[in-house]
Amino acid sequence: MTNDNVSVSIRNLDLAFGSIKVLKNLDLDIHKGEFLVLLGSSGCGKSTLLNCIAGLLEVSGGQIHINGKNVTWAEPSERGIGMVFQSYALYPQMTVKGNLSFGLKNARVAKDEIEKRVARAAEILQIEPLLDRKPGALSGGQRQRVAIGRALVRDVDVFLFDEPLSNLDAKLRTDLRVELKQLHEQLKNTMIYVTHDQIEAMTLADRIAIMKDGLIQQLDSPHGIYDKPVNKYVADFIGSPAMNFLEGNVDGGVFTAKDLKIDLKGYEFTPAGATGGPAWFGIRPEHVYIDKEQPVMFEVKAEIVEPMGADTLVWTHVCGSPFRIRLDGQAKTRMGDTLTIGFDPARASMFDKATEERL
Amino acid sequence: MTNDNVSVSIRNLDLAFGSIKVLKNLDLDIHKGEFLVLLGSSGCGKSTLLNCIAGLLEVSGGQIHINGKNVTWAEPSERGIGMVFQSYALYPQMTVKGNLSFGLKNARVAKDEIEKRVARAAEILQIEPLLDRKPGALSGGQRQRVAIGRALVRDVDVFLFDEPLSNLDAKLRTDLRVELKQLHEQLKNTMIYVTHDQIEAMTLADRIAIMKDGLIQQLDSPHGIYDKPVNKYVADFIGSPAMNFLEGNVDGGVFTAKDLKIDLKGYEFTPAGATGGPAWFGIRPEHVYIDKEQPVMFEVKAEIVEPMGADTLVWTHVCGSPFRIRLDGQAKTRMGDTLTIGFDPARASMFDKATEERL
Amino acid sequence: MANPSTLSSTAAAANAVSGKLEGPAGPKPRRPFKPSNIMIYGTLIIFSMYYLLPLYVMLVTSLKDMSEVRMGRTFSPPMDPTFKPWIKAWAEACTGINCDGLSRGFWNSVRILIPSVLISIAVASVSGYALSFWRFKGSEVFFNILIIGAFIPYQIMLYPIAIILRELGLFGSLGGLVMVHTIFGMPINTLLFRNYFASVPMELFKAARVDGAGFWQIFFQIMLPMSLPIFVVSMIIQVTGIWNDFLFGVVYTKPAIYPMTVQLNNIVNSVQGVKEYNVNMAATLLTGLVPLIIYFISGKLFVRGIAAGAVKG
Amino acid sequence: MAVTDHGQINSGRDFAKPPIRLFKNLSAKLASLPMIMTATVIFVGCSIWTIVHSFTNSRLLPKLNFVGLDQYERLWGSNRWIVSVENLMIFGICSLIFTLLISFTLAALLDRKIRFEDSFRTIFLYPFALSFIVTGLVWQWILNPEFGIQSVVRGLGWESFNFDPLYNPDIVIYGILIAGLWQGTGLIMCIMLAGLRGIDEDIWKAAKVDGIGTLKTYTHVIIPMMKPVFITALVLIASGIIKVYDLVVAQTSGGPGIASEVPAKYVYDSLFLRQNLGQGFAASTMMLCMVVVILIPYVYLQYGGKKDG
Amino acid sequence: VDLEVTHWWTSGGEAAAVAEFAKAFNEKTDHNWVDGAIAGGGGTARPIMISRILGGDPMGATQFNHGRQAEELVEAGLMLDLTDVAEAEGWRDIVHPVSLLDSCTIDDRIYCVPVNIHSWQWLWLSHKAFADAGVPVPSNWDEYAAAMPALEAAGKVPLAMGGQPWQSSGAFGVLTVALAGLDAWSAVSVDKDADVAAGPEYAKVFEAAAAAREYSKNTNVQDWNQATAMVITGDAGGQIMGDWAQGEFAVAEQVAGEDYTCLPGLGVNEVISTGGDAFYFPKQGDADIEAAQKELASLMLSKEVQVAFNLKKGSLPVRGDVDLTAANDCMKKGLEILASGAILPDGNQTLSPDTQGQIEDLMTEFWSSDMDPADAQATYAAIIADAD
Ligand SMILES: Nc1ncnc2c1ncn2[C@@H]1O[C@H](COP(=O)(O)OP(=O)(O)OP(=O)(O)O)[C@@H](O)[C@H]1O
Ligand SMILES: Nc1ncnc2c1ncn2[C@@H]1O[C@H](COP(=O)(O)OP(=O)(O)OP(=O)(O)O)[C@@H](O)[C@H]1O
Ligand SMILES: [Mg+2]
Ligand SMILES: [Mg+2]
Repeated sequence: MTNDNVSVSIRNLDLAFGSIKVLKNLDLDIHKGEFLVLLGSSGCGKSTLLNCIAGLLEVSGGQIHINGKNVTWAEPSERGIGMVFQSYALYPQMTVKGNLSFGLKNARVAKDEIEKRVARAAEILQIEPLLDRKPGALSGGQRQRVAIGRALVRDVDVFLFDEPLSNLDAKLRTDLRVELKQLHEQLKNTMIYVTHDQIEAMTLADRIAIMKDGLIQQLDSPHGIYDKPVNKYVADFIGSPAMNFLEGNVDGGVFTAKDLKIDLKGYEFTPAGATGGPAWFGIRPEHVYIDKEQPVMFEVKAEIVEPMGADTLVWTHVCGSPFRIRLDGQAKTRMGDTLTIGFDPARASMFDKATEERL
Repeated sequence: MTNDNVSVSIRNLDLAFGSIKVLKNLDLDIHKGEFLVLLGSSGCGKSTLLNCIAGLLEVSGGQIHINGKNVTWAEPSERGIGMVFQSYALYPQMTVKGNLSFGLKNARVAKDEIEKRVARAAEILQIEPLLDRKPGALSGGQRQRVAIGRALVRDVDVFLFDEPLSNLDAKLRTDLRVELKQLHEQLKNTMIYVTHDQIEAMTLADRIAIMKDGLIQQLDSPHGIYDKPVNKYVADFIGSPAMNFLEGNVDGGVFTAKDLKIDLKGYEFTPAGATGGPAWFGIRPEHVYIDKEQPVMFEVKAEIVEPMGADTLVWTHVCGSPFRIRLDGQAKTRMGDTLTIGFDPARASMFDKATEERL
Repeated sequence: MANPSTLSSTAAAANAVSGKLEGPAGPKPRRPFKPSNIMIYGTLIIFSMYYLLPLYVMLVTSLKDMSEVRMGRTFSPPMDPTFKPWIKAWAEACTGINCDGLSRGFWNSVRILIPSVLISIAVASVSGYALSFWRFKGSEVFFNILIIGAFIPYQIMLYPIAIILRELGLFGSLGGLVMVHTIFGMPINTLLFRNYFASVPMELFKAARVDGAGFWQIFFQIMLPMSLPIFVVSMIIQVTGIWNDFLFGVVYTKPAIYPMTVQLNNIVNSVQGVKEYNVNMAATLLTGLVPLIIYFISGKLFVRGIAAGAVKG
Repeated sequence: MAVTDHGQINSGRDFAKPPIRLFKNLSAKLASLPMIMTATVIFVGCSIWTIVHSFTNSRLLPKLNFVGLDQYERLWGSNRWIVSVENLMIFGICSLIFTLLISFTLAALLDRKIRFEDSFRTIFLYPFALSFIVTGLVWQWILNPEFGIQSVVRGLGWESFNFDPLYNPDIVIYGILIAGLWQGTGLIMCIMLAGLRGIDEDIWKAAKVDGIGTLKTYTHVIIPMMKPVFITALVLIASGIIKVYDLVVAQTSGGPGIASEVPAKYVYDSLFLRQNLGQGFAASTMMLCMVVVILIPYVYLQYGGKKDG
Repeated sequence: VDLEVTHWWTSGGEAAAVAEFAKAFNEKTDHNWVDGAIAGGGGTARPIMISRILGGDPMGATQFNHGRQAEELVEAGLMLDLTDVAEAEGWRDIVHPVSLLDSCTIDDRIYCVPVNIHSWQWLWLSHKAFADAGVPVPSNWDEYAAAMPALEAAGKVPLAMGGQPWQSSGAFGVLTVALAGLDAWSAVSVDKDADVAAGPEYAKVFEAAAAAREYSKNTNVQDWNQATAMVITGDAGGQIMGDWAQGEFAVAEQVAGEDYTCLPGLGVNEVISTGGDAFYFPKQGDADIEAAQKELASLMLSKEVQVAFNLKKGSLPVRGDVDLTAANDCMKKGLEILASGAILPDGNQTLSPDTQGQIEDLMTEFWSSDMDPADAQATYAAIIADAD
């Protein structure tokens, strides 16, 4: 087997705090130069996994390899990783320069080499004018950059990010997201990025690993996860506003929910998926249209209309379940209007009622 | 002037902390039953204004009227307001029921009346099963609801919300937003809502007041603010991703920026707006298309492509300024592609270079 | 009703929305002698008197001569202020056959104080740091024992510690005394430091680990520079405790290094004829001077440090 | 690519084996050594030593002549010990209540955005800088009926005024309390103040909007919220109470008679004056029991396994 | 050699007396006296001394009340054996009464140097107070007890009584010897006969003490010498206190017989108890120091030093062969009684510190409360029954 292309590889990783098992027999391979995002709701073990990779937590079982070396018991600084934290964790009493060079000094890198690397990182991150300030005198975005710089100077192969943007306001977040993406283009390092913000995950990732309760639910490209979620959890988790679900039965390519019948023509069942029995039918709000001819069409009443600038969100109920429809920002729908909505079952997702696996 | 329709009216309000003037001669009238959102970046004085209305801060000058009564010197509890805080400020050692009834007990409301009101609030907010729990045993969303309930039981005309959702995660935020909207539909109280999240503002507000440095920049409906921002600050502030700006000159209905000429046919100049001189040209990313015939069209190179599920964001540069284009989620654009983009100047916004006022 | 002239903006009147300002406007008129203010300041002043009275008594008594003291007017200011009692307390008061007052003990106290404070704080801060960031099996157990230890009356420990010091060969030396102060200062100070470091974000520690810093590097380069307030609290507590200590100073050392409090005890307890209250008071004030000065200098930091170290937990 | 391959990768060099546990974080363990030694050798070791010797008839020097529970029988048969324990209880309960009451009141007043806060705080705190010997001496002087408050008030014309707590066996313990409170409340006040400062501003606002009066907000909302602060304060006060010795010695030496004796003094006197180590150790073992009884709930509350690593 | 000497003699007369030792030691030998005075009495000083000895860093010499206090230290082998000096100088012949030396002797070896004789059995009366009250100065306890109401009526404190426990129990001891008689006293104190302690002789003593405590209520001082000061100034009629009070009268330049009167044995039983102070020399394991220690030991017993020291201290010398013409009336009275052999052993010699402590507890409680005399007597008897 060839490991040349694998940067970080995790085998049978177990981690427990006392009797609470947080990570359970987890396997994950991350390619060289890949931008992998760990996405999941709060408390699912994302940070824990990242800390294991960084060596900040002692694993209970399994192995971690970085660049082909087994580093399961190595010190964090020996693993060839850099890490950026949610709160940045800048050393408050050191200048930016001090922050950047601290790790290098610890590693006894030569003075001029340190100078060089700090200068380069500062240039890449455009923080040259800030080098002599202390973190207290920086804005959130600038702190963020310094934190990245601290990883950058260490010239490592793997960057770990633990929700680095979640403390920033929406605008700054958007900007820094783009910068991060550009940085990745430029550096081509392996990056492992933890977030619970799906927009971040979708925009940044080459691949996304969706975690729940210490298990990886799906590991796929953003498009793959968005279009073909492997189970109801993932489908529900990804997408904002969330996917609409209808409860019913599938039988012979037809989904029945109360008085609604949907012909599933065009829907690709998974090879393993059963084609009969109780099921969930899911369709994303943005795949529901009011102005186009569609394979499935019916009428609903607009209960709430939320204009969001670029889009308008309409809330209604279908077969007793809440149902969201995302319309263009210019749509002049008003509360109480009756709408004829339609969608294409080919873009829907079907899940088994019991296992919640994709059908 | 008839005040019958005015619920809260603020006259010449001044507020200073020592020598720092936070609110400057501010006027604002809020209609009965209106949902008014105060939107602005951090530190612009939103909470300060809200606290003035609530009577939690003593004004330095001006008046505040609630329901036609001058309450400038009234105690908070006498003003007929209810308030919901960002941190909820629930009394941690009292049960939910205790939290709801504490204020009433204190006002010596009769026992059975208290019971009735609490029951009603609990029903409206669907927190009946939680009444005997303490706040520590509630989730963020539930706490939020209890905090609203505390305002609700007081049977007041005006509700004040200070960023009530900003401590919650994205999903919960969306849900509670909808609930709040529904609550407003149901109660028809006047609501004043502070946020710095524009999505919240857009979806919830009847009118939005955009604040900057203690001054109201624009007070208008969400559509009005989104489509016709009165100045560049508002235009930039509202919309995510933000509006694209091009720097240039306007002259005789034509905008010129470097080698790009845009015929402003269809653009409605404001009556006061000059029609010549240096100016900004602003167009929203979602008003730029690649697949439709448009009045203005030219070619750009896709520099970064961010798939966000429902949409795809493409970053490029036009005339040296960064330029964002929002495409459909299905768009298969890749980095480096050359795109022909187009937009309608009628949907653009023009601002004077010097005053940044709308032209 | 007349509009208060405080309304500063005249441009406002021109504003279309505003109309005329009637009724209350601007800040509420202030009544400087609100009942609640009188209550607050009144209570504070009464308590201040309770707290200041002893200081006042000490001060005026120490400035009277013995004949005036004997007149018994404790609270009246000295008719004829004299510094004699201070001089006597500092340089002349006798203990046994030595008549050089407190001065002899002062430098001893300083010599005891400095190493004891430094070492006990150093040990406690390192322990608190280790407890917060480098836990190992049992570290909390030891810590809990330590906290319980804070309650044990010192007197119980006198004999066993004397034996331990003898075995270590430290009895009677400055080193032994420093060790005793370190031991007895450890519970409360370790608690303070532990709680303080617990409020330092774990991420900072993790970042330093990733940066390759070890135990001591993180301590000296990251944690130390950011713990000034808690060092101040710890220092104040230790300075107070060690400076005022009498028992250890006298039991575990010898006359050559007896601290000032021993002299104070001797002056106060050697009754020669009548008690020389004025000299006693002067001696008392002189002895308390060092901790008092430190208090007055660092009052604000103290509250901040307490907030950081004692309240959380 | 080996995405699903579970084969072992064995190219790792050094880090494949877990290191020996004992040597992990060796510096941390070494640095904790003083603490470990203090905890085990001094506190545990000496306590066990004390307890063991409390079952002997050691006199001046510790000897291992076991006499069973004799020392305890004599201890509880001794009037002085009973009085000491009673005094400790009175002093302890009063001191606890008054310290909390006064220090919280002062902290609350200082927290009401007043002027001269710094000066007031310093005034309340400075007695903490003084030793018990000093405290005892000054208060002995102030409470002395012939020179102190009593004579002053009588001098003002109120001839029947009686205030001689240190010379009246019935109330002497309160005389000591006055001095103890004077010295100790400042620190607790600081802790309370810090706790009050840590309370979310919004809680106050919420209470104001609810129309709850200041006093009621304190009693019903703020105080219940300050539980951890009160626990810290409680422990500090309790440890001070149990150890109260210097103050009694400095003020009354246990007198008049045995009216102001306290257990710590009983221990000290037994050990050093009476030269009856066994008796002293028995008394200190009883004190240790009291400590443990007080502390168990605290340790449980405060350190019952918290904080993530 | 620097020889550190610890003691708790810090009051005026005491300090002057110690200075005599120091002067003699510094002048007559090549050694140097390093003073280690610790104020606050034996209770403060003793633990310091003991723990230093235990801690392996002993002083060169240290004061103890001779008697049983240092017994165990000697048994533990921590004290220097002085037998060779004692034999060379014939201490057994010069020390008078010889019982003092017996207290220093354990297993026929001598471990301490007695330096003075202190006797508790004195009543000090203020002439001024009696003059003010218009009654003659009494000549024995009964007359004094009868005069107490008059003193009180004159605004005096009839009997001054300091608040420290040892004062209460000491005064009680004096009353016992005087009122219960010598036989009853020695049955209880020496033979530890609890029946006698519970018997009628002792009941009389408790009654008398109960009466006396009523007249001492308003003393309001702690220290013995403050109580003495009240006698000196005439604020109090009298005080039961040991001969060390003599020093205070001397410092105040009062003249016996003119300003004050002293009544040994309360004027009832003219006896003297022979307690006192002794010096012990902890083992140092250094020949030079041991030599110095022995020099100091012999110096302390030398004639001139005994005279100089005891004149200042107000106590009686431990040798009968010294010339004390400089002594005042009271001291001479004491010497006479001593010479006549009417002596008792001191409580320190007969009772262990533990038992004494228990008695102190009882007495201090008794003197300061309204404790019933019968109850107090019962408790007293129980303590005696338990004594070892
Ligand atoms: N030191 C610890 N002791 C016990 N349990 C812990 C500890 N640290 C984390 N956990 C538990 O492990 C689980 C995973 O925690 P983790 O921090 O990895 O979550 P996360 O996915 O990063 O969440 P978030 O998005 O909130 O950061 C949580 O349930 C948490 O309660
Ligand atoms: N007590 C105070 N003393 C002095 N300045 C204050 C005080 N409270 C607020 N300010 C200042 O007033 C300005 C407005 O504060 P305010 O809290 O109203 O902002 P905001 O719009 O609510 O911001 P955010 O979105 O962060 O809550 C800020 O610049 C702030 O620094
Ligand atoms: Mg996390
Ligand atoms: Mg705010």
